[in-house]
Amino acid sequence: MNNFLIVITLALCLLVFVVLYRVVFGPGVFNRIAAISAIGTKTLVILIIFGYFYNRVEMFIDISLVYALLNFIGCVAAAKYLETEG
Amino acid sequence: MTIPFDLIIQIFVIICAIAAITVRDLLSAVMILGAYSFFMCLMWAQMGAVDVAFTEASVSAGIGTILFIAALMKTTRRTKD
Amino acid sequence: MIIRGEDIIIKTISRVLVPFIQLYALYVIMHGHYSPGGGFQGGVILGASMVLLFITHGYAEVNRKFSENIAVLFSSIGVLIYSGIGFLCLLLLGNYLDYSKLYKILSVDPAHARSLGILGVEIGVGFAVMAVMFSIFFDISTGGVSPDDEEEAE
Amino acid sequence: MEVTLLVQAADDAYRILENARGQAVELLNTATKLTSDTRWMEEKKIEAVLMGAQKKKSSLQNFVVTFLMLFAFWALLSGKFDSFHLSLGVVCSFVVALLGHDLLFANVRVGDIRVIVQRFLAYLPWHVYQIVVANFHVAYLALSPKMPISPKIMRFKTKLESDISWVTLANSITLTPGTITIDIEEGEFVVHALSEKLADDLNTGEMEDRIAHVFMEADHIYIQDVLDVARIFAEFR
Repeated sequence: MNNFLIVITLALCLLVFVVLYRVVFGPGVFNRIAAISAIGTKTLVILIIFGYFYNRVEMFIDISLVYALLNFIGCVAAAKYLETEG
Repeated sequence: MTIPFDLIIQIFVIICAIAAITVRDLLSAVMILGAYSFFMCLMWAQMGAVDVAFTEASVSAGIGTILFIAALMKTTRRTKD
Repeated sequence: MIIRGEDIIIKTISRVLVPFIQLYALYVIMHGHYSPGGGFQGGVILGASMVLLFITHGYAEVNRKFSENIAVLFSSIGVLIYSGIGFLCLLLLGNYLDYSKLYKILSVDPAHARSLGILGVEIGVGFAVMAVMFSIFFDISTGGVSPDDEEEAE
Repeated sequence: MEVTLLVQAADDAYRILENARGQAVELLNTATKLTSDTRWMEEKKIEAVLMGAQKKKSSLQNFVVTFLMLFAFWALLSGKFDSFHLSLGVVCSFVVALLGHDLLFANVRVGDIRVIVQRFLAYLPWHVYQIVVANFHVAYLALSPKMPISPKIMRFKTKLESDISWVTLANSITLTPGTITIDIEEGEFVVHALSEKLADDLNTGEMEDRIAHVFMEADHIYIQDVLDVARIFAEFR
Protein backbone atom coordinates (compact mmCIF):
# COMPACT_ATOMS: atom_id res chain seq x y z
CA MET A 1 0.00 0.00 0.00
CA ASN A 2 2.76 2.40 0.96
CA ASN A 3 4.75 1.74 -2.19
CA PHE A 4 1.63 2.14 -4.28
CA LEU A 5 0.91 5.55 -2.72
CA ILE A 6 4.51 6.66 -3.18
CA VAL A 7 4.32 5.80 -6.87
CA ILE A 8 1.06 7.72 -7.16
CA THR A 9 2.60 10.74 -5.46
CA LEU A 10 5.57 10.63 -7.80
CA ALA A 11 3.24 10.47 -10.80
CA LEU A 12 1.31 13.45 -9.50
CA CYS A 13 4.57 15.36 -8.98
CA LEU A 14 5.44 14.60 -12.59
CA LEU A 15 2.07 15.95 -13.71
CA VAL A 16 2.60 19.09 -11.64
CA PHE A 17 5.96 19.49 -13.31
CA VAL A 18 4.36 19.25 -16.75
CA VAL A 19 1.71 21.82 -15.85
CA LEU A 20 4.40 24.07 -14.40
CA TYR A 21 5.70 24.51 -17.94
CA ARG A 22 2.46 26.29 -18.84
CA VAL A 23 2.75 28.43 -15.72
CA VAL A 24 6.29 29.60 -16.48
CA PHE A 25 6.27 29.90 -20.28
CA GLY A 26 2.57 29.97 -21.05
CA PRO A 27 1.69 32.82 -23.38
CA GLY A 28 -0.73 35.18 -21.72
CA VAL A 29 -2.37 35.22 -18.34
CA PHE A 30 -5.28 32.91 -19.22
CA ASN A 31 -3.03 29.89 -19.64
CA ARG A 32 -1.42 30.68 -16.33
CA ILE A 33 -4.70 30.96 -14.42
CA ALA A 34 -5.99 27.66 -15.81
CA ALA A 35 -2.67 25.94 -15.12
CA ILE A 36 -2.55 27.22 -11.55
CA SER A 37 -6.00 25.97 -10.75
CA ALA A 38 -4.98 22.59 -12.18
CA ILE A 39 -1.89 22.65 -9.95
CA GLY A 40 -4.16 23.42 -7.01
CA THR A 41 -6.20 20.27 -7.51
CA LYS A 42 -3.13 18.09 -7.91
CA THR A 43 -1.31 19.41 -4.84
CA LEU A 44 -4.51 18.87 -2.86
CA VAL A 45 -4.39 15.15 -3.58
CA ILE A 46 -0.67 15.03 -2.76
CA LEU A 47 -1.44 16.74 0.55
CA ILE A 48 -3.99 14.08 1.51
CA ILE A 49 -1.54 11.31 0.62
CA PHE A 50 1.01 12.96 2.93
CA GLY A 51 -1.69 12.85 5.58
CA TYR A 52 -1.95 9.11 5.06
CA PHE A 53 1.83 8.78 5.53
CA TYR A 54 1.65 10.65 8.85
CA ASN A 55 -1.52 8.80 10.00
CA ARG A 56 -3.25 12.17 10.52
CA VAL A 57 -5.66 12.22 7.59
CA GLU A 58 -8.38 14.15 9.44
CA MET A 59 -6.02 17.11 9.98
CA PHE A 60 -4.80 17.19 6.41
CA ILE A 61 -8.34 17.09 5.09
CA ASP A 62 -9.00 20.37 6.90
CA ILE A 63 -6.04 21.98 5.14
CA SER A 64 -7.01 20.62 1.74
CA LEU A 65 -10.56 21.94 2.12
CA VAL A 66 -9.24 25.43 2.82
CA TYR A 67 -6.92 25.02 -0.12
CA ALA A 68 -9.73 24.15 -2.53
CA LEU A 69 -12.00 26.96 -1.34
CA LEU A 70 -9.36 29.66 -1.52
CA ASN A 71 -8.13 28.44 -4.91
CA PHE A 72 -11.67 28.95 -6.19
CA ILE A 73 -11.94 32.42 -4.66
CA GLY A 74 -8.58 33.46 -6.08
CA CYS A 75 -9.54 32.31 -9.56
CA VAL A 76 -12.86 34.15 -9.39
CA ALA A 77 -11.10 37.33 -8.26
CA ALA A 78 -8.60 37.11 -11.13
CA ALA A 79 -11.40 36.50 -13.62
CA LYS A 80 -13.32 39.49 -12.29
CA TYR A 81 -10.21 41.62 -12.64
CA LEU A 82 -9.81 40.54 -16.24
CA GLU A 83 -13.48 41.25 -16.90
CA THR A 84 -13.38 44.80 -15.58
CA GLU A 85 -9.89 45.94 -16.54
CA GLY A 86 -9.07 43.77 -19.53
CA MET B 1 9.37 8.07 3.57
CA THR B 2 12.11 6.70 1.36
CA ILE B 3 11.78 9.22 -1.46
CA PRO B 4 12.90 12.76 -0.54
CA PHE B 5 9.75 14.58 -1.52
CA ASP B 6 10.98 17.80 0.04
CA LEU B 7 13.70 17.96 -2.65
CA ILE B 8 11.10 17.69 -5.44
CA ILE B 9 8.88 20.31 -3.85
CA GLN B 10 11.86 22.56 -3.32
CA ILE B 11 12.59 22.43 -7.05
CA PHE B 12 8.99 23.49 -7.70
CA VAL B 13 9.28 26.34 -5.20
CA ILE B 14 12.48 27.63 -6.78
CA ILE B 15 11.00 27.45 -10.29
CA CYS B 16 7.95 29.40 -9.12
CA ALA B 17 10.05 32.01 -7.34
CA ILE B 18 12.24 32.62 -10.39
CA ALA B 19 9.20 32.77 -12.68
CA ALA B 20 7.43 35.23 -10.37
CA ILE B 21 10.28 37.73 -10.50
CA THR B 22 11.07 37.40 -14.19
CA VAL B 23 7.56 37.60 -15.63
CA ARG B 24 6.53 40.96 -17.09
CA ASP B 25 2.81 40.79 -16.45
CA LEU B 26 1.84 41.79 -12.92
CA LEU B 27 -1.31 39.68 -12.79
CA SER B 28 0.71 36.67 -13.89
CA ALA B 29 3.22 37.44 -11.16
CA VAL B 30 0.42 37.49 -8.58
CA MET B 31 -0.98 34.18 -9.77
CA ILE B 32 2.48 32.55 -9.79
CA LEU B 33 2.98 33.83 -6.26
CA GLY B 34 -0.22 31.99 -5.36
CA ALA B 35 1.22 28.78 -6.81
CA TYR B 36 4.43 29.47 -4.88
CA SER B 37 2.55 29.61 -1.62
CA PHE B 38 0.68 26.40 -2.55
CA PHE B 39 4.02 24.63 -2.82
CA MET B 40 5.27 26.24 0.38
CA CYS B 41 2.18 24.90 2.13
CA LEU B 42 2.88 21.46 0.73
CA MET B 43 6.43 21.71 2.02
CA TRP B 44 5.35 22.67 5.53
CA ALA B 45 2.86 19.81 5.56
CA GLN B 46 5.53 17.41 4.38
CA MET B 47 7.75 18.50 7.27
CA GLY B 48 4.91 17.84 9.70
CA ALA B 49 4.17 21.47 10.61
CA VAL B 50 0.43 21.21 10.09
CA ASP B 51 -0.49 24.49 11.74
CA VAL B 52 2.00 26.49 9.72
CA ALA B 53 0.75 24.82 6.55
CA PHE B 54 -2.79 25.81 7.45
CA THR B 55 -1.78 29.42 7.99
CA GLU B 56 0.18 29.48 4.75
CA ALA B 57 -2.75 28.04 2.81
CA SER B 58 -5.33 30.41 4.22
CA VAL B 59 -3.40 33.65 4.47
CA SER B 60 -0.93 33.63 1.62
CA ALA B 61 -2.73 31.58 -1.00
CA GLY B 62 -6.18 32.94 -0.27
CA ILE B 63 -6.46 36.44 1.04
CA GLY B 64 -2.98 37.47 -0.16
CA THR B 65 -3.85 36.80 -3.79
CA ILE B 66 -7.14 38.62 -3.48
CA LEU B 67 -5.56 41.65 -1.82
CA PHE B 68 -2.85 41.77 -4.48
CA ILE B 69 -5.47 41.70 -7.20
CA ALA B 70 -7.48 44.42 -5.47
CA ALA B 71 -4.31 46.51 -5.29
CA LEU B 72 -3.68 45.79 -8.97
CA MET B 73 -6.99 47.48 -9.73
CA LYS B 74 -5.42 50.78 -8.69
CA THR B 75 -2.41 50.53 -10.99
CA THR B 76 -1.55 49.31 -14.47
CA ARG B 77 -0.88 45.72 -15.25
CA ARG B 78 2.14 45.99 -17.51
CA THR B 79 5.52 47.18 -16.37
CA LYS B 80 6.97 50.11 -18.27
CA ASP B 81 10.48 48.84 -19.03
CA MET C 1 -14.58 45.93 -7.93
CA ILE C 2 -17.79 46.68 -9.72
CA ILE C 3 -19.56 43.90 -11.54
CA ARG C 4 -20.53 44.52 -15.14
CA GLY C 5 -22.44 41.61 -16.57
CA GLU C 6 -24.89 39.21 -15.05
CA ASP C 7 -22.86 36.05 -14.52
CA ILE C 8 -25.52 33.60 -13.53
CA ILE C 9 -23.17 30.68 -13.05
CA ILE C 10 -20.72 32.43 -10.77
CA LYS C 11 -23.49 34.18 -8.86
CA THR C 12 -25.46 31.02 -8.20
CA ILE C 13 -22.46 28.93 -7.26
CA SER C 14 -21.11 31.51 -4.86
CA ARG C 15 -24.59 32.03 -3.42
CA VAL C 16 -24.77 28.34 -2.58
CA LEU C 17 -21.17 28.14 -1.41
CA VAL C 18 -20.96 31.16 0.91
CA PRO C 19 -22.98 29.76 3.87
CA PHE C 20 -20.91 26.58 3.83
CA ILE C 21 -17.63 28.52 3.73
CA GLN C 22 -18.80 30.60 6.67
CA LEU C 23 -19.78 27.52 8.66
CA TYR C 24 -16.44 25.92 7.83
CA ALA C 25 -14.63 29.03 9.05
CA LEU C 26 -16.60 28.93 12.30
CA TYR C 27 -15.67 25.25 12.62
CA VAL C 28 -12.00 26.14 12.22
CA ILE C 29 -12.33 28.81 14.91
CA MET C 30 -14.21 26.62 17.37
CA HIS C 31 -11.99 23.55 16.98
CA GLY C 32 -8.75 25.52 17.11
CA HIS C 33 -7.53 23.71 20.21
CA TYR C 34 -8.06 20.19 18.80
CA SER C 35 -7.09 20.39 15.16
CA PRO C 36 -4.98 22.80 13.09
CA GLY C 37 -6.34 26.26 12.70
CA GLY C 38 -7.58 28.76 15.18
CA GLY C 39 -8.83 32.28 15.42
CA PHE C 40 -6.52 33.82 12.87
CA GLN C 41 -7.02 31.26 10.11
CA GLY C 42 -10.74 31.01 10.68
CA GLY C 43 -11.06 34.78 10.62
CA VAL C 44 -9.21 34.90 7.32
CA ILE C 45 -11.55 32.32 5.78
CA LEU C 46 -14.58 34.21 7.11
CA GLY C 47 -13.23 37.40 5.56
CA ALA C 48 -12.60 35.54 2.29
CA SER C 49 -16.23 34.42 2.19
CA MET C 50 -17.33 38.05 2.58
CA VAL C 51 -14.92 39.04 -0.19
CA LEU C 52 -16.40 36.34 -2.44
CA LEU C 53 -19.87 37.74 -1.81
CA PHE C 54 -18.56 41.24 -2.51
CA ILE C 55 -16.93 40.45 -5.83
CA THR C 56 -19.81 38.36 -7.13
CA HIS C 57 -22.90 40.13 -5.84
CA GLY C 58 -21.62 43.68 -5.73
CA TYR C 59 -21.57 46.38 -3.13
CA ALA C 60 -25.29 46.65 -2.37
CA GLU C 61 -25.82 43.03 -1.38
CA VAL C 62 -22.89 43.01 1.03
CA ASN C 63 -23.78 46.39 2.46
CA ARG C 64 -27.15 45.01 3.45
CA LYS C 65 -25.57 42.19 5.45
CA PHE C 66 -22.25 43.50 6.67
CA SER C 67 -21.55 47.17 6.12
CA GLU C 68 -18.30 48.98 6.76
CA ASN C 69 -19.50 50.49 10.04
CA ILE C 70 -20.35 47.04 11.34
CA ALA C 71 -16.88 45.88 10.28
CA VAL C 72 -15.29 48.63 12.37
CA LEU C 73 -17.56 47.71 15.28
CA PHE C 74 -16.69 44.04 14.98
CA SER C 75 -12.96 44.67 14.95
CA SER C 76 -13.25 46.62 18.20
CA ILE C 77 -15.50 43.94 19.70
CA GLY C 78 -12.93 41.28 18.85
CA VAL C 79 -10.12 43.18 20.52
CA LEU C 80 -12.42 43.84 23.49
CA ILE C 81 -13.16 40.11 23.92
CA TYR C 82 -9.46 39.29 23.76
CA SER C 83 -8.27 41.94 26.19
CA GLY C 84 -11.34 41.51 28.39
CA ILE C 85 -10.52 37.87 29.02
CA GLY C 86 -6.92 38.89 29.71
CA PHE C 87 -7.94 41.52 32.24
CA LEU C 88 -10.45 39.17 33.82
CA CYS C 89 -7.58 36.82 34.56
CA LEU C 90 -5.64 39.78 35.96
CA LEU C 91 -8.56 40.66 38.25
CA LEU C 92 -8.75 37.06 39.46
CA LEU C 93 -5.18 37.40 40.81
CA GLY C 94 -3.41 35.62 37.92
CA ASN C 95 -1.16 36.78 35.14
CA TYR C 96 -2.46 38.43 31.97
CA LEU C 97 -4.25 35.71 29.93
CA ASP C 98 -3.69 33.11 32.65
CA TYR C 99 -6.81 31.15 31.73
CA SER C 100 -6.63 28.62 34.55
CA LYS C 101 -7.67 31.29 37.06
CA LEU C 102 -11.03 31.51 35.30
CA TYR C 103 -12.23 28.40 37.15
CA LYS C 104 -13.26 30.63 40.04
CA ILE C 105 -16.12 32.18 38.07
CA LEU C 106 -16.86 29.37 35.59
CA SER C 107 -17.29 26.69 38.30
CA VAL C 108 -15.29 24.04 36.42
CA ASP C 109 -11.87 22.53 37.06
CA PRO C 110 -8.78 24.54 35.96
CA ALA C 111 -7.93 22.39 32.93
CA HIS C 112 -11.40 22.79 31.48
CA ALA C 113 -11.36 26.49 32.33
CA ARG C 114 -8.12 26.84 30.35
CA SER C 115 -9.75 25.23 27.31
CA LEU C 116 -12.77 27.53 27.57
CA GLY C 117 -10.54 30.59 27.96
CA ILE C 118 -8.59 29.67 24.84
CA LEU C 119 -11.88 29.24 22.99
CA GLY C 120 -13.00 32.74 24.04
CA VAL C 121 -9.73 34.27 22.91
CA GLU C 122 -9.95 32.43 19.57
CA ILE C 123 -13.44 33.85 19.00
CA GLY C 124 -12.21 37.37 19.73
CA VAL C 125 -9.24 37.01 17.40
CA GLY C 126 -11.48 35.56 14.69
CA PHE C 127 -13.92 38.48 14.85
CA ALA C 128 -11.15 41.05 14.74
CA VAL C 129 -9.27 39.39 11.88
CA MET C 130 -12.45 38.90 9.83
CA ALA C 131 -13.50 42.52 10.21
CA VAL C 132 -10.03 43.90 9.50
CA MET C 133 -9.49 41.69 6.43
CA PHE C 134 -12.84 42.70 5.02
CA SER C 135 -12.28 46.36 5.68
CA ILE C 136 -8.80 46.29 4.13
CA PHE C 137 -10.23 44.73 0.97
CA PHE C 138 -13.11 47.19 1.02
CA ASP C 139 -10.82 50.19 1.36
CA ILE C 140 -8.45 49.02 -1.36
CA SER C 141 -11.12 48.16 -3.89
CA THR C 142 -13.32 51.22 -3.41
CA GLY C 143 -10.50 53.65 -2.73
CA GLY C 144 -11.94 54.61 0.66
CA VAL C 145 -15.05 56.17 -0.87
CA SER C 146 -18.21 54.15 -0.58
CA PRO C 147 -20.49 54.15 -3.64
CA ASP C 148 -23.29 55.77 -1.61
CA ASP C 149 -21.16 58.84 -0.96
CA GLU C 150 -20.25 59.04 -4.62
CA GLU C 151 -23.89 59.04 -5.63
CA GLU C 152 -24.68 61.80 -3.18
CA ALA C 153 -21.73 63.87 -4.39
CA GLU C 154 -22.91 63.54 -7.97
CA MET D 1 -49.45 -15.35 -55.28
CA GLU D 2 -46.39 -14.43 -53.30
CA VAL D 3 -46.63 -10.86 -54.46
CA THR D 4 -50.20 -10.48 -53.21
CA LEU D 5 -49.24 -12.05 -49.90
CA LEU D 6 -46.35 -9.64 -49.63
CA VAL D 7 -48.56 -6.66 -50.42
CA GLN D 8 -51.12 -7.82 -47.90
CA ALA D 9 -48.45 -8.22 -45.26
CA ALA D 10 -47.13 -4.76 -45.97
CA ASP D 11 -50.64 -3.38 -45.73
CA ASP D 12 -51.17 -5.10 -42.40
CA ALA D 13 -47.92 -3.80 -41.05
CA TYR D 14 -48.76 -0.30 -42.19
CA ARG D 15 -52.18 -0.46 -40.54
CA ILE D 16 -50.70 -1.69 -37.28
CA LEU D 17 -48.14 1.08 -37.34
CA GLU D 18 -50.82 3.66 -38.03
CA ASN D 19 -52.90 2.32 -35.16
CA ALA D 20 -49.96 2.45 -32.80
CA ARG D 21 -49.16 5.96 -33.89
CA GLY D 22 -52.72 7.08 -33.33
CA GLN D 23 -52.73 5.55 -29.90
CA ALA D 24 -49.44 7.19 -29.04
CA VAL D 25 -50.70 10.59 -30.17
CA GLU D 26 -53.84 10.12 -28.13
CA LEU D 27 -51.79 9.15 -25.10
CA LEU D 28 -49.55 12.14 -25.53
CA ASN D 29 -52.54 14.45 -25.88
CA THR D 30 -54.06 13.08 -22.70
CA ALA D 31 -50.75 13.44 -20.95
CA THR D 32 -50.39 17.04 -22.12
CA LYS D 33 -53.88 17.83 -20.96
CA LEU D 34 -53.18 16.13 -17.66
CA THR D 35 -49.97 18.06 -17.19
CA SER D 36 -51.56 21.38 -17.92
CA ASP D 37 -54.41 20.49 -15.57
CA THR D 38 -52.06 19.61 -12.75
CA ARG D 39 -49.89 22.60 -13.41
CA TRP D 40 -52.92 24.86 -13.23
CA MET D 41 -54.09 23.18 -10.02
CA GLU D 42 -50.59 23.29 -8.57
CA GLU D 43 -50.28 26.96 -9.32
CA LYS D 44 -53.64 27.60 -7.77
CA LYS D 45 -52.61 25.74 -4.65
CA ILE D 46 -49.30 27.59 -4.44
CA GLU D 47 -51.10 30.86 -4.95
CA ALA D 48 -53.47 29.98 -2.13
CA VAL D 49 -50.58 29.14 0.13
CA LEU D 50 -48.61 32.23 -0.80
CA MET D 51 -51.46 34.73 -0.62
CA GLY D 52 -51.56 34.45 3.15
CA ALA D 53 -48.32 34.96 5.03
CA GLN D 54 -46.25 34.83 1.89
CA LYS D 55 -42.99 36.53 2.75
CA LYS D 56 -42.74 35.57 6.36
CA LYS D 57 -43.59 31.95 5.98
CA SER D 58 -41.29 31.25 3.08
CA SER D 59 -38.35 32.96 4.75
CA LEU D 60 -38.97 31.01 7.95
CA GLN D 61 -39.07 27.78 5.98
CA ASN D 62 -35.85 28.74 4.22
CA PHE D 63 -34.29 29.48 7.56
CA VAL D 64 -35.25 26.11 9.03
CA VAL D 65 -34.07 24.14 6.00
CA THR D 66 -30.80 26.10 5.85
CA PHE D 67 -30.26 25.54 9.54
CA LEU D 68 -30.78 21.79 9.26
CA MET D 69 -28.45 21.50 6.26
CA LEU D 70 -25.75 23.53 7.95
CA PHE D 71 -26.05 21.52 11.12
CA ALA D 72 -25.68 18.28 9.20
CA PHE D 73 -22.57 19.76 7.56
CA TRP D 74 -21.22 20.70 11.00
CA ALA D 75 -21.75 17.18 12.32
CA LEU D 76 -19.94 15.82 9.27
CA LEU D 77 -16.99 18.16 9.83
CA SER D 78 -16.71 17.98 13.59
CA GLY D 79 -17.08 14.30 14.37
CA LYS D 80 -17.36 15.04 18.09
CA PHE D 81 -20.79 14.32 19.48
CA ASP D 82 -20.54 15.46 23.10
CA SER D 83 -23.02 18.06 24.28
CA PHE D 84 -20.54 20.95 24.30
CA HIS D 85 -19.54 20.63 20.68
CA LEU D 86 -23.07 19.95 19.52
CA SER D 87 -24.30 23.10 21.26
CA LEU D 88 -21.47 25.06 19.63
CA GLY D 89 -22.64 23.65 16.32
CA VAL D 90 -26.21 24.72 16.98
CA VAL D 91 -25.09 28.27 17.81
CA CYS D 92 -22.81 28.52 14.76
CA SER D 93 -25.34 27.14 12.29
CA PHE D 94 -27.96 29.44 13.78
CA VAL D 95 -25.79 32.50 13.23
CA VAL D 96 -24.84 31.51 9.69
CA ALA D 97 -28.42 30.62 8.79
CA LEU D 98 -29.58 33.96 10.17
CA LEU D 99 -27.05 35.77 7.98
CA GLY D 100 -27.53 33.69 4.86
CA HIS D 101 -31.01 32.24 4.74
CA ASP D 102 -31.84 34.28 1.66
CA LEU D 103 -28.71 33.10 -0.14
CA LEU D 104 -29.13 29.37 -0.30
CA PHE D 105 -32.71 29.23 -1.53
CA ALA D 106 -33.24 32.27 -3.70
CA ASN D 107 -35.16 31.78 -6.97
CA VAL D 108 -35.84 28.10 -6.50
CA ARG D 109 -38.80 26.80 -8.43
CA VAL D 110 -41.43 25.29 -6.24
CA GLY D 111 -41.29 21.56 -6.47
CA ASP D 112 -41.19 18.56 -4.22
CA ILE D 113 -37.63 18.58 -2.92
CA ARG D 114 -37.61 14.82 -2.29
CA VAL D 115 -38.49 14.04 -5.89
CA ILE D 116 -35.80 16.43 -7.11
CA VAL D 117 -33.13 14.84 -4.93
CA GLN D 118 -34.19 11.35 -5.99
CA ARG D 119 -34.10 12.23 -9.68
CA PHE D 120 -30.80 14.05 -9.30
CA LEU D 121 -29.23 10.94 -7.77
CA ALA D 122 -30.61 8.93 -10.67
CA TYR D 123 -29.13 11.47 -13.11
CA LEU D 124 -25.59 11.19 -11.73
CA PRO D 125 -24.62 7.72 -13.06
CA TRP D 126 -25.65 8.65 -16.60
CA HIS D 127 -23.56 11.81 -16.35
CA VAL D 128 -20.53 9.93 -15.06
CA TYR D 129 -20.88 7.54 -18.01
CA GLN D 130 -20.98 10.52 -20.40
CA ILE D 131 -17.85 11.95 -18.78
CA VAL D 132 -15.98 8.67 -19.20
CA VAL D 133 -17.00 8.36 -22.86
CA ALA D 134 -16.05 11.95 -23.65
CA ASN D 135 -12.80 11.50 -21.76
CA PHE D 136 -11.74 8.64 -24.01
CA HIS D 137 -12.72 10.67 -27.05
CA VAL D 138 -10.65 13.67 -25.95
CA ALA D 139 -7.70 11.42 -25.11
CA TYR D 140 -7.93 9.96 -28.61
CA LEU D 141 -8.02 13.48 -30.09
CA ALA D 142 -5.02 14.57 -28.09
CA LEU D 143 -2.89 11.48 -28.67
CA SER D 144 -3.51 10.90 -32.36
CA PRO D 145 -0.70 12.50 -34.34
CA LYS D 146 -2.93 14.33 -36.84
CA MET D 147 -4.94 16.12 -34.10
CA PRO D 148 -8.34 15.92 -35.84
CA ILE D 149 -9.92 18.74 -33.87
CA SER D 150 -12.37 21.32 -35.19
CA PRO D 151 -13.01 23.75 -32.35
CA LYS D 152 -16.05 25.96 -32.66
CA ILE D 153 -18.35 28.10 -30.58
CA MET D 154 -22.02 27.22 -30.73
CA ARG D 155 -25.09 28.95 -29.35
CA PHE D 156 -28.39 27.39 -28.45
CA LYS D 157 -31.55 28.54 -26.77
CA THR D 158 -32.47 26.50 -23.77
CA LYS D 159 -35.95 25.58 -22.65
CA LEU D 160 -35.07 25.45 -18.97
CA GLU D 161 -36.57 28.12 -16.79
CA SER D 162 -34.91 28.57 -13.43
CA ASP D 163 -31.45 29.72 -12.38
CA ILE D 164 -30.51 26.53 -10.66
CA SER D 165 -31.28 24.33 -13.64
CA TRP D 166 -29.34 26.65 -15.94
CA VAL D 167 -26.36 26.38 -13.65
CA THR D 168 -26.71 22.61 -13.41
CA LEU D 169 -26.76 22.32 -17.20
CA ALA D 170 -23.82 24.69 -17.57
CA ASN D 171 -21.76 22.83 -15.01
CA SER D 172 -22.66 19.49 -16.56
CA ILE D 173 -21.47 20.74 -19.93
CA THR D 174 -18.27 22.10 -18.41
CA LEU D 175 -17.61 18.89 -16.49
CA THR D 176 -17.82 16.86 -19.68
CA PRO D 177 -14.31 16.99 -21.19
CA GLY D 178 -14.03 18.90 -24.44
CA THR D 179 -16.99 21.20 -23.99
CA ILE D 180 -17.00 24.39 -21.93
CA THR D 181 -19.84 26.77 -21.18
CA ILE D 182 -18.56 30.27 -21.80
CA ASP D 183 -21.58 32.31 -20.86
CA ILE D 184 -25.32 32.34 -20.38
CA GLU D 185 -26.98 35.35 -21.99
CA GLU D 186 -30.63 35.48 -21.01
CA GLY D 187 -31.30 31.83 -21.56
CA GLU D 188 -28.94 31.45 -24.51
CA PHE D 189 -25.98 29.20 -23.88
CA VAL D 190 -22.63 29.95 -25.49
CA VAL D 191 -20.66 26.72 -25.59
CA HIS D 192 -17.20 25.96 -26.88
CA ALA D 193 -16.85 22.43 -28.29
CA LEU D 194 -13.59 20.78 -29.24
CA SER D 195 -14.78 18.53 -32.07
CA GLU D 196 -17.77 17.69 -34.27
CA LYS D 197 -18.71 14.60 -32.29
CA LEU D 198 -18.89 16.45 -28.99
CA ALA D 199 -20.93 19.24 -30.54
CA ASP D 200 -23.32 16.71 -32.09
CA ASP D 201 -23.70 14.96 -28.72
CA LEU D 202 -24.65 18.26 -27.19
CA ASN D 203 -27.00 19.19 -30.03
CA THR D 204 -29.16 16.12 -29.53
CA GLY D 205 -30.27 17.77 -26.31
CA GLU D 206 -30.46 14.65 -24.24
CA MET D 207 -28.61 16.24 -21.34
CA GLU D 208 -30.99 19.18 -21.38
CA ASP D 209 -34.01 16.87 -21.40
CA ARG D 210 -32.67 14.93 -18.48
CA ILE D 211 -32.01 18.06 -16.46
CA ALA D 212 -35.47 19.33 -17.28
CA HIS D 213 -36.70 16.02 -15.95
CA VAL D 214 -34.66 16.41 -12.76
CA PHE D 215 -36.00 19.87 -11.99
CA MET D 216 -39.54 19.03 -13.15
CA GLU D 217 -39.55 21.54 -15.95
CA ALA D 218 -40.56 19.01 -18.55
CA ASP D 219 -42.16 20.41 -21.63
CA HIS D 220 -41.11 17.18 -23.27
CA ILE D 221 -43.13 14.45 -21.75
CA TYR D 222 -41.43 11.34 -20.61
CA ILE D 223 -43.32 8.23 -19.59
CA GLN D 224 -41.90 8.68 -16.11
CA ASP D 225 -43.21 12.21 -16.02
CA VAL D 226 -46.68 11.06 -17.01
CA LEU D 227 -46.67 8.51 -14.24
CA ASP D 228 -45.48 11.03 -11.69
CA VAL D 229 -48.02 13.58 -12.81
CA ALA D 230 -50.78 11.00 -12.63
CA ARG D 231 -49.85 10.24 -9.04
CA ILE D 232 -49.82 13.91 -8.11
CA PHE D 233 -53.10 14.37 -9.93
CA ALA D 234 -54.68 11.52 -7.99
CA GLU D 235 -53.43 13.04 -4.77
CA PHE D 236 -55.02 16.38 -5.58
CA ARG D 237 -58.36 14.82 -6.35
